Amino acid sequence: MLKQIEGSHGVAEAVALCRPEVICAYPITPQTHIVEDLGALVKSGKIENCEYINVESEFAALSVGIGSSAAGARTYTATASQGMLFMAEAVYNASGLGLPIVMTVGNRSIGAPINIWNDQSDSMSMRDAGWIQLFVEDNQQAVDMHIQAFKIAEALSLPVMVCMDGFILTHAIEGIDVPDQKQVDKFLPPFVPRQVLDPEDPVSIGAMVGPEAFTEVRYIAHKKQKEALDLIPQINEDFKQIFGRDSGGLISTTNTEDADTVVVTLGSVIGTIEEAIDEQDEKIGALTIRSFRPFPLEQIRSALKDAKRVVVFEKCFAVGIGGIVANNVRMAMSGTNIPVYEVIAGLGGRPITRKSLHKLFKDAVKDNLEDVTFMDLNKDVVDRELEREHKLIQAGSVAENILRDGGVVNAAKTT
Amino acid sequence: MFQVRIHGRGGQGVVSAAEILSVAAFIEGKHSQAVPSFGSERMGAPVVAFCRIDDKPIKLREPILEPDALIVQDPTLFNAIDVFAGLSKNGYLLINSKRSIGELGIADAIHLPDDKVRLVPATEIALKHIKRPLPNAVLLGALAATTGVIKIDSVIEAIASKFPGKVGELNIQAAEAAYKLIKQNNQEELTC
Amino acid sequence: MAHQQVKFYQTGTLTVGNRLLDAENRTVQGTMDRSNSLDSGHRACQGCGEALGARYAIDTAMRATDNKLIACNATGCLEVFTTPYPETSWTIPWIHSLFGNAAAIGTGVAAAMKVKGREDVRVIAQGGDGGTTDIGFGCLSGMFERNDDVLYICYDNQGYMNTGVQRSSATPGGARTATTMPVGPEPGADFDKGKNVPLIAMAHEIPYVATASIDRLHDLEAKVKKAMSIRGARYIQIFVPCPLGWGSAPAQTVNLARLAVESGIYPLFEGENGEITSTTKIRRKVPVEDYLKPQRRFAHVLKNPAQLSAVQEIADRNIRKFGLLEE
Amino acid sequence: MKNTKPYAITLDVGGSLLNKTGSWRTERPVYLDRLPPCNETCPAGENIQQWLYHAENGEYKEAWLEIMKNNPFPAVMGRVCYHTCETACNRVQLDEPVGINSVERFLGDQAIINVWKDEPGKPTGKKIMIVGAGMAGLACAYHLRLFGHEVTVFESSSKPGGMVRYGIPKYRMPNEKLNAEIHRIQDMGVNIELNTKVDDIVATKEKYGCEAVFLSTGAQSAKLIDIKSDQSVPSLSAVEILRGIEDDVDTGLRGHVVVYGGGNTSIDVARSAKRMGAQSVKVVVRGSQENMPAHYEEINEALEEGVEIVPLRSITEIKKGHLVLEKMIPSDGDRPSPSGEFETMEASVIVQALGQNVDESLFENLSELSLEDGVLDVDINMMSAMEGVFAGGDMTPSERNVTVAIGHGKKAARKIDQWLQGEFQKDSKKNEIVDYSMMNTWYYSDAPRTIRPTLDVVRRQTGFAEVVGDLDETNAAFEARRCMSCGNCFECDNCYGVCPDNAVIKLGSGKRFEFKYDYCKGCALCATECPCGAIKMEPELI
Repeated sequence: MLKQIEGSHGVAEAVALCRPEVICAYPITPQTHIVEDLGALVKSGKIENCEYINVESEFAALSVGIGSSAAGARTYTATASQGMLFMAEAVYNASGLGLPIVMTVGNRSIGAPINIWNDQSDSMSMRDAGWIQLFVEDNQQAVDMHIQAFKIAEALSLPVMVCMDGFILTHAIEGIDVPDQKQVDKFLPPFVPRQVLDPEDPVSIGAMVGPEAFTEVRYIAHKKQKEALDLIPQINEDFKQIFGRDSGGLISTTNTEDADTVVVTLGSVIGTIEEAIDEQDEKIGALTIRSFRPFPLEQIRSALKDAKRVVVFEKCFAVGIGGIVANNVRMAMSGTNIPVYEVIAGLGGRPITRKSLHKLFKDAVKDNLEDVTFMDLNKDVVDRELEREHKLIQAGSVAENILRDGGVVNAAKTT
Repeated sequence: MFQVRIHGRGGQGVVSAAEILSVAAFIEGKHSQAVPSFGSERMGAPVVAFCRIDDKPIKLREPILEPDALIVQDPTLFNAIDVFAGLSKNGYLLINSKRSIGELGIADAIHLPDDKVRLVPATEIALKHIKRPLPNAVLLGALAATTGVIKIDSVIEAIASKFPGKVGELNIQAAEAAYKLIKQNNQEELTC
Repeated sequence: MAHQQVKFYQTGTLTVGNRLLDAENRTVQGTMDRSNSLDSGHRACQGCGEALGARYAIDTAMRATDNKLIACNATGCLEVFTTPYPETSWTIPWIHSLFGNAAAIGTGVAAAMKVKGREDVRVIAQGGDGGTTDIGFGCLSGMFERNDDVLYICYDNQGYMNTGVQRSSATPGGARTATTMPVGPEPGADFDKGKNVPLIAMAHEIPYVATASIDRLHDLEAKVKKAMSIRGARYIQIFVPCPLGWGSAPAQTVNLARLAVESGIYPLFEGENGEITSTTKIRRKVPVEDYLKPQRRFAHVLKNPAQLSAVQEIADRNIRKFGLLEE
Repeated sequence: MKNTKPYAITLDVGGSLLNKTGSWRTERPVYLDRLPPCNETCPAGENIQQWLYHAENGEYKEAWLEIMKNNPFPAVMGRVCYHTCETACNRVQLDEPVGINSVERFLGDQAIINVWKDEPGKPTGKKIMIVGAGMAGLACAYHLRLFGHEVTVFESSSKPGGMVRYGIPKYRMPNEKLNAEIHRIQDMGVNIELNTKVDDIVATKEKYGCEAVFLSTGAQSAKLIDIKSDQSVPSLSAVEILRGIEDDVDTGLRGHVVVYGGGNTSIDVARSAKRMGAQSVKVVVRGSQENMPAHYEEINEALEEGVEIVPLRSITEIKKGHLVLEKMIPSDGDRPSPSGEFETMEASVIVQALGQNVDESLFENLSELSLEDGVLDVDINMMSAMEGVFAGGDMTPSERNVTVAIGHGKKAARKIDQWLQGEFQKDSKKNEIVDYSMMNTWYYSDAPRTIRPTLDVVRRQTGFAEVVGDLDETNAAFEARRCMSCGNCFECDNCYGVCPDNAVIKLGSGKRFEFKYDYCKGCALCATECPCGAIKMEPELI
């Protein structure tokens, strides 16, 4: 049924359709609306047979989820940003134990400086934690991907993160076709755990594994993620059969076949990028990575093989080296001579505008980009601040200096 | 695509206004997208919300930089921020005020045809009907009357879905009152 | 405590078994068909108090729940010595996740049992004092305040033993640990620091809180049994001497627990809904020196009159506060 | 369910049993039975710990049968034994000794009330004669019957029982109890020939076709000293007096009675005199009151009853209805010395209670046998210098009391049985005695407050049943339960419980425990926490 609703609400409805048995809720912007809505759905009885638990931290949220999943319950939680870091230990643990928890990440930056706005640093901080990471482009996909996520998680006995841009998607109100319960039930059978805490058949879960078997455990985890590269498209096909939409899979492409320049990105920014591409005449295509973990090396390489250049456009970066997604894409492109440019944009919620994109495209098609480009970087401020740092031993907080430079701090102090 | 930017303060229902507007468009079978300007808004702080309306799916995710219509729920904002930024030369401007453009001291900032600028005593209307100073629904009624981008019936239906019951009814009354007032003013302008 | 009136006072209800007690008043540990939840072959040190305390508690809970029990373990000695791949010494369904989240894991398992309609299956979360009073405290407090149907058992050996004997918030004043060495003018752990988690647990007004000691098995079993008869969040802290960390002879483990109780150093009590409802009386009061002497971690305290009297004051205060002596 | 569990992280139960932690051990615990001090000290060789174990549980007949293995006179011993076991009892160091004697009396009385019986052994066809139906003789007869031998006891008196009947007043030893226990022995087929004095052992033995002889005639001749006397005060012997009391003849104990001597017999006479209405009763002893050989409990009772002790006095003369006493000076040595100071004491009758001698007439015809230092010497097998002739009781060198006599009777019976089979067996080596320090006595709890006072009274006055009354069934069990079972496993389950490695197997009621050495790490918690000291640690052989 088509509804004009907030993305968070759509996700809550999708999760509800998956008949979750345990939901752990802890507020953190910008995912909070999801668990708020789920709380209302459980309390009103619209989700039956479900334990909704207001926990005391993200660490507890995922920990409770680990417990409930290990005890055989279909388990859901959501987090973002600092919350993701606070639960980091449990994130690794959930995947290590092979527990099919589904978690929404309302993507947001990580402080300090504290910043509540969107980028994808939080999901990226956990990219190597052994979870399957699926990024969605819009709220319809967000809804659909959650339904697929449970199926993928339970098929592989691995946890799945559904990553959606904070605010941009979580708070956007737009038309979403919310599936009906019958369809979802047909697609998603009840959870049959691979291992379960059961007095009838006792097991010890979470043994200490020494050097003699640890490598093997890790290798098996890697192989399982590789298997997911076959399974994720397969489940997306199943989904298409029932729901008539392509919402998942490993990647999606726009005009990559005859493009000279292909922009590779993750998440909702693809919408603005496509608009910008449509508004100009160069042969530019786009590729969106939907499954970041496992990383579809083959599929990306194959989609980009005819491009003259690749521009990886990402809302995160690894301080001290550069783009995170770009690094992965480069691995996919290794052995080819196709240059891969990195563009870092949208950090801490900075708007990504068509105007800036047009400038970027112009530079890109002329191969006039640096290896790492920070879009819309206020170069003057940075230069001044760096210069000051060089001069002073103690320059104070970088963040404060930049704000002072922009007049914000002074303005605040004078008013 | 028609883009509306709504300015106000936290607690004035700015985000709800964008949502109601998007729902109204949805009711008419259009594609629409409402997004709050994202922040940790507190009561009283300046707030912005956006709404896009189109006949085709909306992919654009950037903030509304060049609005086709600008709703200012609180004229005191003129002192705080540049609310008129990017307003298209043919754009609409709705301001919640009993005063005139001149009295508000913003005449220099506005380069719009007169028929695209409407000053609406929205708070007064809201107090009359809703008994609370919530100008958002009132201004949506005025927007329907001023721009025609959305039908008043759709706005009413959207308000009813957002606020079922008494609150919705009162807001609907207020929106209708504003709609009528603007229509009446338009008539007067045409006749004079 | 609903002990049977001592009928067989050759050993009364103090030894593990007692052939003259009614069947229902005998200990689980004395029965031939106890579950041995923590079975032979584990890698705990010789004379490990925690291994003993864990079997005491879990076997009791197993009996009380007709073997329908799931245990969630914090990281720590108990976890490491029981489940090194490929061997587990647990005979019950058991999960280890992390150091600081045992209580939350318990919450999750209990929630799963509830939705599965298996509320007959009961949940225990357990950890050492580090995993409970320090790193696991947030999750523990959360479990308490939500009144989740979990019994949390803290095996209190007063320090981080798994990592090589460092100070925890349960380490007593004066004690030598690797991070509170007996050097300088105030050797060992500082006095007037640390926290009393049983009392903090009671401040949550959860239905049941108790302290127990491995030297008083009947008391310990009665408390675990009582805890299992109640729904909601429950907390039992069991005193488990650690030969390695305390520098005591393995054979002294139970005796040290006894001396801690008899000196008043470790008060045994029960609290229900925020109120203390019973205390276990001292049988044969001893000065704290008797308790300190067999432990190398307190060797310097015995030579330091100020510290020694500080320890005695703590014991005396406990005796007054909890009414540990028979009237 | 097919095995879908993740590799290495999730484990099926039972795996740790593959890890044999027994290899960590440098010392191993071993179960053993140590000898409790009560058993060790009991002259009758009773297994006190064992019969208390049965009594604890109310298994009184089993307890009684356990006593009967060593002593056929629990009702007698429960009254007249001076219970060295209680002095030795380890519980002294915890609170007060277990009232073993009172429990024994209770069990003995229960046996009489319920007419419990002991069956004789399979007949061997061998005959043994016993001379003297005192405790030693009757005990020997009883044990020989258990072996299946035929026994005839010859007794010169008209009633059996020896000094217990004739030397101990009724208030301490009621006849019906003694008679009952003797009848029980007779019922087992022991033939007692009363009023039959044996003059010729060899002839009697041949006449009756006996293969062995046990002599137990006791020491019944009063030791009398000559005191210069004007005959104004009659002088009697304690043996005569006590026998007279038993036979209900007038003993003439009236007026101011003075008993001379500090032993148990002296006190018996003094207390009897008090009961018979004497105006005053004084016990004159040469030594100090503290060094009196009489049992302290008896002295105390006597003092309570109004008997006066006059220590450090020697009677030198009887003159004009008075005694002349010389004051004695105490010395570090055995004997006090005369002071040369004199005083007088009024007396209606003087009773000499200065000890008894063995009647020598029995050996007149036997050149092999003679008394040395007034007693008949026997070897470690209780056999005299004459092959096949054994002896025991007061007539042989040892402490003279009833319990010793019963012990002699038992031992002699065993030795006679062995001798009849052709060879003496060595006595089995005694186990190590369990010391208090080997035990963990914290576990022994106090008696409930409600029961403690009753027990205390009974315990303190034990041996005087007819003065204060018996334990009843409840208290007897309670008193028995105070036994700490020193050195002997009583299945308290402590070892089974306190093992952190589950390395103790409980074998079930009565079967005790075993160690699983595959897993025992040798921490010694079991040995430390064993209340009774029945586990010891032994170094592993390297």
